[in-house]
Amino acid sequence: MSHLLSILILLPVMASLGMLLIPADRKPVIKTWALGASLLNLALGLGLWFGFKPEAGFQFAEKADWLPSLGISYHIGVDGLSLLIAMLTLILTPVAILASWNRIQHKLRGYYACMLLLGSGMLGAVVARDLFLFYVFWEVMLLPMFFMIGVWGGEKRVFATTKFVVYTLVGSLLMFLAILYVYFKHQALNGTWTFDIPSLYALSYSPTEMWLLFGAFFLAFAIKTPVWPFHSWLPDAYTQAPTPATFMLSAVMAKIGAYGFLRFLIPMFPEATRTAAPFIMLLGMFGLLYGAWIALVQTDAKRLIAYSSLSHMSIIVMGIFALNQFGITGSVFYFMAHAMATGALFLLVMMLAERRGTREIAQFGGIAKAAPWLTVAFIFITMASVGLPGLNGFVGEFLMLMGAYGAANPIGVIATTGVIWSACYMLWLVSRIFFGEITRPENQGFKDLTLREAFIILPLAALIAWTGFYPQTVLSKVEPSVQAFLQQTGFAAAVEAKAAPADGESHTPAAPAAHADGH
Amino acid sequence: MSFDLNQLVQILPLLMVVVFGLFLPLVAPVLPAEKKGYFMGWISFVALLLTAGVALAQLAGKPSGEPIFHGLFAMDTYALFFTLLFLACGAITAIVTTYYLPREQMGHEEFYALMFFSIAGMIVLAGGTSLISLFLGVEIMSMAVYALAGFRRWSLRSNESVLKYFFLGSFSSAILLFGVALIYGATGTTQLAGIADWLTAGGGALMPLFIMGMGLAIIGMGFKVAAAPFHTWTPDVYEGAPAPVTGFMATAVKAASFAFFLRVMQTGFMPAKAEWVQVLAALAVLTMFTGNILAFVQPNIKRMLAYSSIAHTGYMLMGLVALSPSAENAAGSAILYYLVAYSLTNLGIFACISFLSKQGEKLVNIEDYAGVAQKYPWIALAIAICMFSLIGLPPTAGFFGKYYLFTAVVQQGYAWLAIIGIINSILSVYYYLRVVVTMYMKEPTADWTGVSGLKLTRLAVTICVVAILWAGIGSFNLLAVFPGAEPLLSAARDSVSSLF
Amino acid sequence: MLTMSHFLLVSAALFSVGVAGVLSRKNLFIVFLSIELMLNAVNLSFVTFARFLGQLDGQIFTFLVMAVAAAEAAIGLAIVILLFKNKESLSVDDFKLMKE
Amino acid sequence: MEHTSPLIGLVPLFPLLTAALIGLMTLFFAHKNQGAPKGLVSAIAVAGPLASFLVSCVLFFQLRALPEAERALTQNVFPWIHVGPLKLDAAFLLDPLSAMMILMVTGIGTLIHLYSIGYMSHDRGFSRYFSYLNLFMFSMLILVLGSSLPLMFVGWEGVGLCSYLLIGFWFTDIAKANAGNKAFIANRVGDFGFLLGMFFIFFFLMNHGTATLDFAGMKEQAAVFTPYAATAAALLLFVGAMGKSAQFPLHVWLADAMAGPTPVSALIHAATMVTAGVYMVARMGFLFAISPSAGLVVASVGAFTALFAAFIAIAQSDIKKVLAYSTVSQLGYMFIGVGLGVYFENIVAGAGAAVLAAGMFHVFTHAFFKALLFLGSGSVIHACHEEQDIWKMGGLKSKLPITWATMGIATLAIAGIPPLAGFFSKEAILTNAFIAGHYQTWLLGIYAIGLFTSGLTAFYMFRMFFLTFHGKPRDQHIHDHAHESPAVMTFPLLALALGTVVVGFLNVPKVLSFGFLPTDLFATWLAPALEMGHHGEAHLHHPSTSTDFLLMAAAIGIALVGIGFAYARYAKATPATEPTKTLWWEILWEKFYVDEMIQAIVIEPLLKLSRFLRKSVDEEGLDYLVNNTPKAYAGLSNAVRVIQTGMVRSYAYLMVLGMFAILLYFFLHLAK
Amino acid sequence: MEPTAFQTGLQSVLFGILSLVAVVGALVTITRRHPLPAALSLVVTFIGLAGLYALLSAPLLAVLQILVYAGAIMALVVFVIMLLNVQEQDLPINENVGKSVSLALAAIAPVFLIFWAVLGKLPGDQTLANTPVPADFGTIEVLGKFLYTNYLFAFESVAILLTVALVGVVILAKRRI
Repeated sequence: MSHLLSILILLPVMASLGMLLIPADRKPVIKTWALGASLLNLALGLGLWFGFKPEAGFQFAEKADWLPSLGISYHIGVDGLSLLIAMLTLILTPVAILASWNRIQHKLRGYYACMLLLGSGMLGAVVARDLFLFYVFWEVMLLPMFFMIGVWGGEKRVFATTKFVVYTLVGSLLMFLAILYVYFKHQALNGTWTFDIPSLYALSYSPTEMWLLFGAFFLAFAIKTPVWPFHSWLPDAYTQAPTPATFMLSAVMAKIGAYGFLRFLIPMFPEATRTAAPFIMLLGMFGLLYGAWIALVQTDAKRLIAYSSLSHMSIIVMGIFALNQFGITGSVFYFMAHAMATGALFLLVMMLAERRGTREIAQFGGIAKAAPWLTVAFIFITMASVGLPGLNGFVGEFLMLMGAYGAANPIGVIATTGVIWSACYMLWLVSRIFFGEITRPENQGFKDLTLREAFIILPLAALIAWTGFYPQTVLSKVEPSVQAFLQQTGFAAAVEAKAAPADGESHTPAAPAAHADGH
Repeated sequence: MSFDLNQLVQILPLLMVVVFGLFLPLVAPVLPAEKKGYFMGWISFVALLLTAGVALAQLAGKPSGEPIFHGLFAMDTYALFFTLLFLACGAITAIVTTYYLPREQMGHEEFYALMFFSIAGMIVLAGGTSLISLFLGVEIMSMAVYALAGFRRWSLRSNESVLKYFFLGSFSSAILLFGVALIYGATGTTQLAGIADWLTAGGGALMPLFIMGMGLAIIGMGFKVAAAPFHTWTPDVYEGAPAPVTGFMATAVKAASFAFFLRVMQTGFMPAKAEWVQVLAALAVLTMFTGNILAFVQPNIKRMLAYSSIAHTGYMLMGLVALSPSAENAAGSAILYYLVAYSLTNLGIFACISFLSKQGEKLVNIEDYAGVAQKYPWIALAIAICMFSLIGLPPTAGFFGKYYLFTAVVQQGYAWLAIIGIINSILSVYYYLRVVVTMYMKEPTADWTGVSGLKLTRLAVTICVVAILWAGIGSFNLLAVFPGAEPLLSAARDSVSSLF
Repeated sequence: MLTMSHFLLVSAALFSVGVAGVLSRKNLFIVFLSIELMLNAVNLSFVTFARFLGQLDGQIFTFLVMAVAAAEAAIGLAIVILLFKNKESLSVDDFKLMKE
Repeated sequence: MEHTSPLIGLVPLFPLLTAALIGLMTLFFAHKNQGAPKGLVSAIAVAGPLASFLVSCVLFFQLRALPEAERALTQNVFPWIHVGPLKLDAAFLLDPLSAMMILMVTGIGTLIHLYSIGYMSHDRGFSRYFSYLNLFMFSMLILVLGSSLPLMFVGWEGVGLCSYLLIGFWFTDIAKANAGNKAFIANRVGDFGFLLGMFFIFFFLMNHGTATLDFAGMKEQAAVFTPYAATAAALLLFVGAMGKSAQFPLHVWLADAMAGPTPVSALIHAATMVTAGVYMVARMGFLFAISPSAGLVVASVGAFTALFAAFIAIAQSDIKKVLAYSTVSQLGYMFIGVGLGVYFENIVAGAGAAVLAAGMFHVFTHAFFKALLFLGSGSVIHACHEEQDIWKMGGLKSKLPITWATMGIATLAIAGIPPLAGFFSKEAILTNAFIAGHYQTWLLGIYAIGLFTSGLTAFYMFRMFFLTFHGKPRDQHIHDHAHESPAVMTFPLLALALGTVVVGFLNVPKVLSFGFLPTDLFATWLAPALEMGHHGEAHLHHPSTSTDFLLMAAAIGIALVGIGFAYARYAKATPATEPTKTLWWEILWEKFYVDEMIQAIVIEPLLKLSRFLRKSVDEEGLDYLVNNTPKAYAGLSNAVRVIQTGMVRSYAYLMVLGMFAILLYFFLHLAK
Repeated sequence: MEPTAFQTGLQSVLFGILSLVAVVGALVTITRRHPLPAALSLVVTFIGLAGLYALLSAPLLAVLQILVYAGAIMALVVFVIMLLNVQEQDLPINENVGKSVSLALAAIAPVFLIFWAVLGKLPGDQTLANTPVPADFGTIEVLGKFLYTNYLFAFESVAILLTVALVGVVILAKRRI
C-alpha cells in the first residue's frame, strides 16, 4: 500500500508548520521555502500521474481506521474523475506561489502557509473516499481561502470574504445534515455504520427524503461551483481576492464543487438526478448566457474574467448533467482546461493591474505595442478560453456541448451559442486593452513580461497547448472512470436506450421538444 | 446504617477539593507578598491536577457507581467524567488568574477558595442521585459563583452582574425547589431512581402533582443552563463578571448544569419522556434562535459569547430531546462530548479575552480586537481556531461535537430539529467570523503596551487549542501512539452508560 | 376536613405572592424578602408532604432549605450592602448598565 | 483497398514549423529596434509553403498513380479524442479534391509569400506577419486535409484565428483591430452552425448506425440519413459555410477584413480561406444530396449573395472593397455551382459529381485571378503609398505597366471573357443553372441572376480598372511618386497571370473542345472524390449544342455590355467623383445598411439586455438579496434585543411568562 | 387514635387563621415602601408558617422556624437595614407600589390558577385526621437521627454551603483588599 497520497496531503502541512521557524523578516527564504515545498510536492505528485492506470479504478488507496465506532475511516484514493483535480492542485500551487512573489508584501508566512494548506485541503477533498473525511477537507479548504481573501485582498476584502465564507457555509452545513441523514439511512437499511462513499450510493429513499437530501447536496455544490443563481459571492470574492488566490479559487476550488456533483450527488441520488437533470442543465445553460452577457458589459477586467468563469463553470455543470460520457468526460477534461485558461487570465490581468494600479479596462489601450510578450500570452490564453480548436478549451467544450446536445437538443443548441458570446467579450477585452494607439501617457513604456512572470504563464501555456494538441494524454486516464461511473449509476443504459426513436423527424432541431426529456 | 470508609474513598476528589478550598487560603500568608498571586495560582493548579489524578485513577479503576450515602450520591463514571472536566476548567482558569488577579488587584485566597468550593458543588451536581443533593449542589456552586462574579467589588459592572445573577438565580432556585417539593409529594421520594421506578410503575393518582413539579424543575434547570426564555441573566452576568470567571461560568458552570439536567432527565424523568419531550424541543428551538439572533449585532465580545453560549445551550438541549431509555442511544454521550468541546473552546477564548482586555477590562468590544493578528499572531490564531470550533468547522472539536450531537438527534427521528440546528449554525457563522475578520483584516486601533501575562495566556490557550484539534482530528492509525477522539468518545459513552 | 390540598394551596399562594414581589418591587430588600417568602412557601409544601406521606424526609428537606435560606440571606445581604455602598441606591432598576 | 502515405502529414507540418520558428524569432526580437533579421525570416517564410508545395506535388503524382476508384491516401497520425463511440483521430485524407486544394493553397500561397517579402519589406511587423501567414497555411492545410469534420473544424477555426490576427495586423489602428474582432465573431456565428451540424450528425449516426464523424465513415452510411435529417444536418453545416465564405447575412466581415495587409486579402480573403465553405459543401456533398432542399437553399443563398454583393461593389471607392465585394459575389457563384451539384444528385442519382466539379472549378480559377487582382491592387497601393481610394488614382497604366497588364488579364477573366479561366468556370455554372431550369422552372431565376450578375461584375470590375489605370491622374502627387513594384512582387503577378490564362483549359466543356482540346480534365480528376454514392453514367438533360453556344454568347455579350458601360462612364472622360449620386447609389454605397441593421437588431438589444442583466438582475436583484440578508437579520436582531432590558424585573417577568407557558402546556397535556 | 371532631374542627379553624396570617403577612411584606415594616410583616408570616408546621406534626421545624428564621435570619435582615440606615430618600423613587404589585399579582394569577387547578383537587381522601402519624413524628430526636444517618451527605453539603456563604460574604462585603 503506497502512502503517496497521504504524503502529498501532509507535506504542505508540514512545510507550512516548518515555515513558522523562519524569521518573519527573511522574506526571500519564506518564499523560496514555500515554492520549494510545492515543487517537491509536484515532483512527488508526478508519480501519481504516471503511476495511474486508467482501467484500474481507485488507486493509491489508503485506508486506516479513524473512528471505527462511528464508521469513520481515513480512506483515500484516486480515480479518473479525481486524478485531474488532484494534479491540478499540485501543478497550480507552485504557479500560484510564483505569482504571489511580488504581489504579496506583508505577512508572508501566513500567506504562504495558507497557500500550502489550501493545496492540502483541496487535495484531501478530492481524494477522500470517506464521506466524513470529505466533509472535513471540504470545510478545511475554505479556511485558508477565507484568510487569503480577507487579509491580503482588495479594498472590499472583508465584505467579500465574509460573503464568500458565509454563503459557502450555508450550503455546506445543509449538506452536513444531509450527510448525517444518509449515514443513518444506510444504517437503517443495512445495519452498519459507515461513511464509505460507495456504500452510500443509491440507497432507497422515500420521494420526500430523496428530494430534500438531493436539494441539500445540490445546494452545497451549486454554491461552490457556482451554479446560477447561487453565484453572487463569486464576483466579489474573485475580484477582491489577491489574484493568486482568485487563481486557486477559480482554477481548483470551483472544480471541487463540480466534482461533488459527480462523486456524490449523482451516484447517491440517481433517481432524483434523472428527473432533475434537465432543469439543472437549464440552469447551466442560463448561467452560461448570463455570465457571458454580463461579462460583455463589465468595465473591470478582473470582474469580466470572473463572470466568464461563471459562464464556463455553467457549461461544466451542463456537461455533467447531460449524464452521458461525452458531457461528463468533457466536463472533467474541462476542469483542467478551464483551470489553466481562466487561471492564467486572472494572473495576466493581475500583471496588467500591477503595472498600472488599476483593473479598469478603459485605463489601458495600445499595450500591445509596448509589451508584445504580454500580448502574445494574453491572446494565446484568450484563444484557449474561447475554445479555439487545437488548444485544450476546445476539447472540453466540444465534448460538453456535444453531451448537452445529446441529452437535450434545445439546451444544447442554445448553449452552443456560447461559442459566439465568449468570442465577443474576450476579443473585445483584448482589443480594448492591447490594441489601438497608446492614448494614456501612463501606458507609455508599459513593462513587458518579466522572466518570473513568463515562467508563471509558460507552464500553463505549454499544458494548454499540449493537452489541446494531444488530449488523449488526459482523456485516456479519465474516460474509463467515466465509463465506470455511468455503468455504476445506471446512466450508461439510458444513453443506449436513446437509440429507440428511429424517426428522423424528431431529430430535426425544429422539433426537438419531444426529445428533450427522453432520458 | 453503617458508616463505610469506602464511601469516603469514593468521594475522594470531592473531599480533596473541599479540603483544598478550606486550607489553601491558609497558605497565603506565608507566601512572599509580591509573588503571592503567582504562587497561589500555581499551587491551585497543582492541587487541581492532583485531584484530577485521583479522579483519573478512580476512572481507570472502573468505579462501580453504586449510589452511596443512602442514595444521595454516586461517584460513577459519569460523575468522574464531569469531575475531570470541571477540574480541567478550573486548572485552565487558574493559569489565567495567576496573572489576572494581581493585574486586577483582586484577592487571591478567597478567589481560589471559592473556585474550589464551586467545583465541589459541581461534583455534587454531577454525582448527585437525589433531587435534594442535586439542589444542594446547585446552591453550593451558585453561591460560590455569585461571589466570584462579584469579585471585582469596586466595579459597578461586576456589582450589577452579581446582583442579577443572585436575584434571578435565587428566584429560579426557589422555583426549582418548589418543583422538587411537588415531585417529592407525588412520588414520595427525591431519588432519581425512585422517581423513575414510580413513573415506570404507572405513576398513580398524584401524576398531576408530579407533572407540575417536573415543569417547575425543568424551568429551574433551564435557568441554570440558560435556556430561553430563562436566559436573560446570561449576557449581563457574563459581561459584568471578571473575564476568567466568565470563562469559568461559561464552561464549568454550564457543564455542571448540564450534568445535572442530563442526569435528571435520563435517570429520573425518562419514563415520562412523552410528557416533556415537546417542552424541551420547544425550549431548544427557542434557545437556539434567541442566542443566535441576539448575538448577531452584539459589539461586546463577552456579551456576544454569552449569547453564543445560549445558542450552544440550545444545541445541547436538542441532545436532551434525543435522549431515550436505551443505553445504546448516543445522545447522552454526544452532549458530554459537546460540553468538552465547547468548554475547551470557551476556555481558550476567555483566556485570550482576559489577556487582551487589559487592566480594568477596558478592551472588550470586538472592534478593539482589530489587528490583534499583527500584534499577537498566536493568540489571534488561537481565537480564530476557537471561533471555528464554535461555528463547527472541521477539524476542530466543535465540529465533531456538532456532528455527534446532530447524529444523535437525527438518529432519534428528530431530523426537523436537526435542520433547525443547522439553520442556526448558519445564522451563527457571521458573528463568529466577525471576530476573526476584525482580528485579521482590520488595522489595529487598540494599544496593548504594558500588558502582562502573555506567556501564561499562551500556555493556557495552547493547551486549549491542542485539545480542540486533538479532539477534532482524532487519531489516525499512523498516530496510533496518540489517543485521539475515540478514547474521549468511549469515555463519554461509558459515562452515560453508567447512568443506566 | 383539612386535606393536603389546603396546605398546598396556601403554599402556592405564598409562592405566588413571593413571585409577585420579585416581579413588582424595585427595592432590593423587598425583592430579597420575596425570595425568602418563596423558599418558605416551598418549605410548607415539604412539611405538608412529609406529614401526608408519613415520611420524615420532607422535614429534613425543610431543615436543609432553612440552611440554604440562611446562606442565601447572608450572601444576599452582603450583595445589598455592596451595592448600596457602591451606588447609594436600593433600586434594582438603577442597575442596568449592561443591557441588550 | 486503403492506401496510406506518410508524406501527407508533412504538408501541414512544414508551415507549422516555420510559423513556430518565425514566431519565436519575433518574440525574441520583440524589443529590438530592428526586429528579426529580414533575410532569414524571408527565407524561412517562403521555405515552408514551398516545401509543402513540393510535397503536394509528389503526393499528387502518388495519387494519380492509383487506380481511379481507389484514389485516396490516408495517414493516421495519432488518436486525438477518444470518448466512447466518439473516435477522432488526427488523420489526413488525401483524395483528388483535397489534392486539388492543397496544390492550390500551397502554390498560390508560395507565390503570395514571395510577394509579401516585397510588400511588407518596410513594415516593423515583418517577421510577425510571416509567422501568422505560415500559421495560416498550416491551418488551411489542416482544414483541407482533415479526415473528419472535427479535424476540419480545427483548421476551420485556425484559419479564423489567423484571419483575425492578420486583419488586425496593424493593431495600433483600433478600427483595424475591431475589424479582426468582427471577422472572428461573424465566423463564430457560422461555427455555431458547424458545431451543431456535427453534433446532429454524430448523434443521428449513433442512434441509427455507427457513430462517426469521419468523411469516409459518414459517406458509407449516407443511406442511413432520412431526407429530413439530411436537410437539418446539411443546413446546419451550411450555416458554418456561410460564415466562412461570407454569404449573406454573414458577409459583413469580409469587407472590413480588407483592413489587413493586401497579400493577406489575396491569400486568405480571396483565394483560399473564404472558399473553405464551398469546399466543405463539396466534401459533404453526399449528405447535401440526400436532402431535396438543401442544395436549392445553398444555390439560392449563393445567387442572392452574388447579386447583392455585385450591387454593393458598384458603388465602392476603395479598391480593396471593390475586390472584397466581388469576392463575396464570386463566392455566391461557387455556391450556386455546388448547390446545383447536390441538387442534381438528389434528382438524378449519379449526375451531381460533374456539376459539383464545376463549382469547385470556379473555386480553383477564382483563386488565381482573384489573388492576382488583390496582389495587383496591392502593387497599386504600394505604388501609391498606401492610398486605396480609386478616386485618387487614374492614369497609372504608364507608371505600372506590369501591374496594369496582369490586372487587366485578371479583370477580363473575372468578367468572363474567353479564353481566360473565369470564362470557363463561370460558364459552366451558368449552363448548369440553365439546365436546372429544365427540372424546376423557377431555377431559371438563378440563371438569370447569375447572368445579370455577370454583367454587373464586368461593369464594376472595369470601373475599378479604368478608374485606377486609365484617364488622367486625379492626384498628381500620388501619380508622380508611383513606381512599379520590385521583381519579388511582380514575379508572382506574372505567374498568376499565366495561371489565369491557362487554368481555364483544365476544364474545357465538350462543345468547346474543337476536336483537340482535352475536355473536362478537372471534373474527371475530381469525380472519384465528388461522386456521392452513385457511380455510373447518369445523364442530366443537356441542352443542344446550339443552345450551349447561345448561352455563351449571352454571357459574353452581357459582360461586354458591362465593360462598355464602364468604359463610357469612367474611362472616356476622367470624372473626379462618381458621376451621379442617386438615392440608389447612396444605398449601395452604404452596403444596403446591413451593418447598421445588425447593429440595431442584434448588437444594441444584446448590450441592452446585458446591461439590464448586470444592473437589474445581478446587482440589484440577486446580489441585493444576498447582501441584504445580513442586514435584515441584523434588523431582526436589533428588534429582539429589546427583551434584554438590563432590568432584573423584566427578566423575571420573562421567566414567569416562560413558566406560565410551560405549566400551561403541562396542564393542558394533563387535561387531555 | 382517631382525633375527635372537635380536634379536627379546631385544626381547621387554626389552619384558617394561620394561613390568613401567613398570606396577609406576605401581601403586606411586598406592599411596604420601606423595607423595615416589610421585614417585620414577613416575620409575621413566618410565625404563621410555624403554626402551620406545628399543625402538620413538625414541632421541631416550627421551633426552628421561629428561632432560626423569624429570629436569627430576620434579625440579620433588620440589622442590615438598620446598618445601612435606609432613609426615605434612599428608597427607589417614583415607585408606585400599588400599581406594580397589582400588575405582578395579575401576572402571576394565571400561574396560581394552574396551581389551584392541580393542587386544589388532588385525588384521594387523605385528611389530617385520617392519616395519623407516630407521636414522635418530627421530634428533634427522630429528626436528628435521620439527619445524621440517611441525610449525612446532605448535611455535610449544607456545611460546605454555609462555608461558601461565609467566604462569599467576606469577599463581597469587606472593604478593599
